[in-house]
Amino acid sequence: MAGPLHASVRAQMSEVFTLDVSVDLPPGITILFGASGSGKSTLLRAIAGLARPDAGRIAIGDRVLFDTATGVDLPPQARRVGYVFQQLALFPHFTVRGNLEYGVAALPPAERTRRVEEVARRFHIDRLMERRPARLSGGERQRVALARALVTDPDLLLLDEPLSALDYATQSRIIEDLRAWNAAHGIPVLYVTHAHREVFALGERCVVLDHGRVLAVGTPHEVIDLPAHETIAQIAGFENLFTATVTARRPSNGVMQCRLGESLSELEVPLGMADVGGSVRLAIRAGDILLAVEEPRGLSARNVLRGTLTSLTREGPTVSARVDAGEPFIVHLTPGAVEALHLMVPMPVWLVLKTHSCRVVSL
Amino acid sequence: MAGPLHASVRAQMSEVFTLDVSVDLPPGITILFGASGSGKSTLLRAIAGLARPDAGRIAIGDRVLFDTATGVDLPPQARRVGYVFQQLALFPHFTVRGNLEYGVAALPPAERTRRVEEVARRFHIDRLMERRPARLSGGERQRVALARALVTDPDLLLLDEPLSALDYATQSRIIEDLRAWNAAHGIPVLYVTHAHREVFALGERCVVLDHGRVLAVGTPHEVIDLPAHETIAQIAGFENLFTATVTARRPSNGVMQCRLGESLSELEVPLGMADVGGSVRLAIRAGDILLAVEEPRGLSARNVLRGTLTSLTREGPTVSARVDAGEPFIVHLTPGAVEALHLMVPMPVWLVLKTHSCRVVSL
Amino acid sequence: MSGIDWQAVGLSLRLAAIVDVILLVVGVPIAWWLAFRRRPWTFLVESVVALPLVLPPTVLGFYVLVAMGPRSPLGRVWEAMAGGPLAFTFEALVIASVVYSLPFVVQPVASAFRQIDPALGEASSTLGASPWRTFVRITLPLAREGIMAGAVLGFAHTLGEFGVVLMVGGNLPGVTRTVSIAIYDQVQALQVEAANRTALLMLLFSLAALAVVYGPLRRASHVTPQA
Amino acid sequence: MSGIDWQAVGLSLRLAAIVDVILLVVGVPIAWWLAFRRRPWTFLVESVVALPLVLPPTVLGFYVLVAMGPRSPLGRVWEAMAGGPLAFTFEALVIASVVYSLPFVVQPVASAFRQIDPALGEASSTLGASPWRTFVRITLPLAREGIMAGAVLGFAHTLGEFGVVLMVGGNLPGVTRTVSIAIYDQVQALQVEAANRTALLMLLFSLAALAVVYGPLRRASHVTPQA
Amino acid sequence: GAQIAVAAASDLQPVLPDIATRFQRATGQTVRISYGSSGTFVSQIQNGAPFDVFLSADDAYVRRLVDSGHGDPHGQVGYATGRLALWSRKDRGLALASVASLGDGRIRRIAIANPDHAPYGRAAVDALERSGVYEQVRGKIVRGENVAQAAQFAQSGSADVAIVALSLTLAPAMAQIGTAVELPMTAFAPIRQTAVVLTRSRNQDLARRFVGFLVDPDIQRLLQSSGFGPHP
Ligand SMILES: Nc1ncnc2c1ncn2[C@@H]1O[C@H](COP(=O)(O)OP(=O)(O)OP(=O)(O)O)[C@@H](O)[C@H]1O
Ligand SMILES: Nc1ncnc2c1ncn2[C@@H]1O[C@H](COP(=O)(O)OP(=O)(O)OP(=O)(O)O)[C@@H](O)[C@H]1O
Ligand SMILES: [Mg+2]
Ligand SMILES: [Mg+2]
Repeated sequence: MAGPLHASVRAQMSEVFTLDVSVDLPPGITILFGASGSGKSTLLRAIAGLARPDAGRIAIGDRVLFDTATGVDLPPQARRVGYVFQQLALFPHFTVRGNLEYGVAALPPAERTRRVEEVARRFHIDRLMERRPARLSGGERQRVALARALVTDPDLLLLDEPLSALDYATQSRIIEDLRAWNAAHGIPVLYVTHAHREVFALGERCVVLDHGRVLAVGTPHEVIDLPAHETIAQIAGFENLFTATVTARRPSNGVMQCRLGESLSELEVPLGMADVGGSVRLAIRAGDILLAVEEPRGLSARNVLRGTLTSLTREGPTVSARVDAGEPFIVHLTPGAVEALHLMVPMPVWLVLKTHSCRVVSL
Repeated sequence: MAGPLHASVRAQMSEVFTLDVSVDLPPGITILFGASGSGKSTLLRAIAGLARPDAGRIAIGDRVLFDTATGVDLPPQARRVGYVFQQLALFPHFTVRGNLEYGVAALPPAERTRRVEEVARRFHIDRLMERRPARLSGGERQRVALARALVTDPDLLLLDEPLSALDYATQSRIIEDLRAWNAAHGIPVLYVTHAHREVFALGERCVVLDHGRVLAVGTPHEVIDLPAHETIAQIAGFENLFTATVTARRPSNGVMQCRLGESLSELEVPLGMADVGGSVRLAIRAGDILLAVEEPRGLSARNVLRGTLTSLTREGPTVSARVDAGEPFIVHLTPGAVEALHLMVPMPVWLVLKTHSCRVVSL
Repeated sequence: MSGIDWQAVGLSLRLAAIVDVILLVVGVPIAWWLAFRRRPWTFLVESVVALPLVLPPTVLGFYVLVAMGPRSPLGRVWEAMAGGPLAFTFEALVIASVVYSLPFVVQPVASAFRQIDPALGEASSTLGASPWRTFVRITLPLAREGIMAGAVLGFAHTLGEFGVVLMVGGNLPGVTRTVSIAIYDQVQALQVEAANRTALLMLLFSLAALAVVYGPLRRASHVTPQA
Repeated sequence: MSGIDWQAVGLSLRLAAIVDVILLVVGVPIAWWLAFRRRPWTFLVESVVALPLVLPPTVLGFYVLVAMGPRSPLGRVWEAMAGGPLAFTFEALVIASVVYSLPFVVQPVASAFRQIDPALGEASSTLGASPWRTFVRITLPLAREGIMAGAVLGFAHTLGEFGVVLMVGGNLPGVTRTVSIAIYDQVQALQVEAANRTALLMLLFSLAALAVVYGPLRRASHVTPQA
Repeated sequence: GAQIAVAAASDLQPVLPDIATRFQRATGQTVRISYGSSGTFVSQIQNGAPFDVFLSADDAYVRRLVDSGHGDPHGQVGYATGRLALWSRKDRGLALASVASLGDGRIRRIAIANPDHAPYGRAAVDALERSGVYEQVRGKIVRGENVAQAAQFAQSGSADVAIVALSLTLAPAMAQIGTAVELPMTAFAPIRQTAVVLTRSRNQDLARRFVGFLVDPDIQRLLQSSGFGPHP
């Protein structure tokens, strides 16, 4: 049953925002990623049948849900789509149990009770079954909304930031559960999140939206680690973004040489489309840069930049170092490294970057 | 003006949940941390005057907001407390502008407009000023709620997961803004979050709740890196938790020796309260463990365990390795390290742990 | 208590109960349509529903009487089917009272429907519920306050109604003579004492009925503030 | 149009407008109290407000008349202050109509108040708003649908009211003779044509009034579903 | 100039405006008329209604007012007597001769005014009793609030026959579509339509003149041509 999701929709939401998206999702979890206001929830609403696109086609396998060409437009209740709303939309007049049972009312009572109790146990809301939503905490509500959607056994699952209000440990448990659920059910899941952790822990595939359009599709690594567009770099948290000028191309080695901004620093980076003399944007993760207190020798790494350490800030398990190497760099270190290297501000340091840690972003 | 917050409250919410908390917060951002349902929102409601505690005292500086001893109970509107609700509670019948202006209606019109436009620009909602909340995205709503509370210039700020629906880049910008705002205003801010990132980026102080009680108070590092109680270790994401038996104590060196579980592996850890033969729990972050493919020699680190690499999973920018060293260990590596060390499953590896990377958790 | 027309009391309570049920059955769907299926001309329907309010009851009664009379299509159809004229029967009272009290149910219920968060209906439909099930399980219970208000207004108004009932019913003891007509007659005949007694009885009945609806037994509202 | 008592039409519209304003001014606070300040005995207040509904209008009118008459305390105080009797004045009509139509405003408004998410009032108070400001700027606008329903019911009901008005007002041309009494008189005099014309006029007036309230110009509700 | 307020029984609606006009022409004073049921007026007058004259449908109500001190015992005038008629729609095809013919099986509904408080209703019951058919037709009777409503019951076709004031049946709306048969004045206790000057009137003189005007021969002729009997 079920099958992959195809959705191509165009919907004008306001004068300034139009959703214009086409995606094909095989069974499995697909992360929907994008800045606030990029159209993620709107896409989910269109797929669920809650917003009518101006044009397009939506199908699960060969079951057509919506098609302007043939005039098909199934109502939401006929689409067999599970949806966890960003604002949850729990039924305030039902208990938790009532909310969970709502979508499985057609099952025989014994089976219904079994399924409901199972999902409640799994999401640790079994103690709360007789409470009304108004008397739950934020995270408890979110778990109830998730359980309510999962218990119905849909053909497609739409999850709009379903773990945002949960603590680390609870998230971890639920992520495990969702992974297992996904393996067992094999339906397409479209999962909106801003958290990198969820992207990598859950996503087999990733769709990035920007201003209502698909910016990129691929595995989380392809899409987020290898940004094809600066927006993704920003969304995905590449701390270092520079403009550089191509000074030489060596297609045989698959690399090119660039000069960083107005500085004299040169970097070897993966070959891009730009010609010599052209401009490119480079994105580098702060965690991909090594820092040395003595000039490194005999290293395989091709890029070594000299600079000055200007600040050290501890941010949780990592220390963020700012280094002025012509351009300002951010480098992430472990507290242990800071200690071992006896880092002090200011002091001269060397930055070590592997060629493939430098991502060439199209402008 | 303003001054530190003192709050000691006792409130029975249901037969199974009682909040019983006493905290003193100096000006600056204090992170309120705790599992889902631990009482964070309830504490905020009590401080804001929206839930009446059964007993207690709440004061900002020498301004008493609530005191069962003297019968003081200021209504919420007299408390000068800014509150961003977990469920936002935007006014649906006002535009964004109307929502922002609501709390500053008493100001002269020109000043009011200036303040509102400034905060709107800062939170990137200036394009949305004439929209109703029903027509905003989830993240846009959250920014409006935050702006609405900040614009009023309160004596105390209560933020209940104010950034949970925002993408990384927007979060970063707002965190910067909040830091600047905090520096300029110098009032106590109580900030609920589940995200480690926000804890470390914002918090000068951290209060951990568990089942309605204060579990720990201190800097984020004290509280989260040096867990005094296993619950914090779990909340804070210590991936490795073991039971160990104390085999020797060397108080002069400030360390003791432990045997891990049923294995033969011994570890040197910071001195704890347990006696020889007693049990302790050890918490170790996956990111604090080094992995070597040859037996390390001449290292300052005291703990080297031999084991077998059993799995490698990429989770975003880090690779999670599982190593069986008598007990199952989780180790976080960079992808670069995986490549450089030519890691393969299975292969023999050595784990390197600094003494002070092992945290002794009280049972 | 002497002077009380117990037959009329029973008749009134029966009439009000039956009418109230019909009012809900008829009025709630109209309210739903008004709230959720707005067209530019919907206000016309809204206005037509409200019209009975604007006419003096006796005059409305006169029009209803003519509409039920043997020369009207309705009257003829009824006579052919029921074997007797419609006017001056209990059924005629029921019909006239429903027409007269309809706006008191439609208005509060429609406004309660409009106040419901549409996301809840959407959630219901994504959980596979038909529009009917959504209506019965989500929309109706969430509009409970408005429906209760409408039911109370409809019931009380039918109990107190008199102009329409008199005109259409003809004051037949045991058939169409309701308490309100009985009290009216007593006041007209200047039997104030008897009228007082009957009125007091009605008040007590109504207090009892309202106590059940609004009483201390009332369940807590689901939107009760926390703590 | 001949046969139409324009004086009565004007009087009715004036009466209905004044009464509706007073109904809102009096009824909305009562509704607020009923919705947000529940005590175990609140249902008693609720019931007392609803009681005028249960009595036949003429009988209610009779009681109001006695309460206003020269032998009652109210009547005496009024006479001492105003220099003339209260009954049979326009003011008497206003008072009687307010009493009679109050439940039609209180019930829908109270139920609308109860449907409001309490978090919004809480948010308002943490933003420094006094209970009064919260009421005016948050509670009232969010109960708009219920208040509109109450205002429409109150206005229309006062226009159509007749039993109370006749009893308390005495059908004095230009003072207390409203359209509904005029229509009633025409029907009594068997001048059905004239009654029809006057009734039609009332319907048109009411349609116009309702068109303004419910019409196509109506602002979109703030809870309109997305897209 | 001065004016008087007259509270009048509803059955006077067809003629009273004419009488008022003539009174104005004769005296130059305006008359404002309120119609209603006599029972209502008694309650209102006892509670201070600002009327100068009360034209009652029968003398019992006037007596009540006089007894309670609201009516001037010296200002009473019987201005007419009520006449009763059987009325039915022509299209019913009933040939009605007298009250006795109401036993006819084709007659299912007989409309009368409420005998509890309407004088014409009391008279109708009296007529039925005297002719001995009351028990037979009792179950067919529907009662209107007043005679006009009883007439409407028959006019609309919902009742087959109405026993109402003759004056009503002369109104065009009824005369055109139905036939009226007057009952002999001896068939029921007389309905003494009585006027009274009210003691709280500030215009006693004018009120007295108005009451006197009602027995003016011209007015009496007018009343009789409108279906009322001569005052006793
Ligand atoms: N009902 C509406 N009418 C008009 N514009 C809307 C409506 N709902 C959302 N928008 C706009 O459409 C755009 C996309 O909104 P959407 O809710 O899909 O964003 P999103 O990607 O889910 O963002 P977030 O992560 O903040 O929830 C935003 O610019 C928003 O302001
Ligand atoms: N109105 C209420 N009545 C009874 N119990 C409540 C009520 N609101 C919350 N609770 C319970 O009180 C406990 C604390 O709730 P609270 O909302 O303070 O949690 P929290 O720490 O904010 O959690 P989260 O992170 O999930 O928002 C929970 O167990 C919750 O179920
Ligand atoms: Mg969204
Ligand atoms: Mg919370």
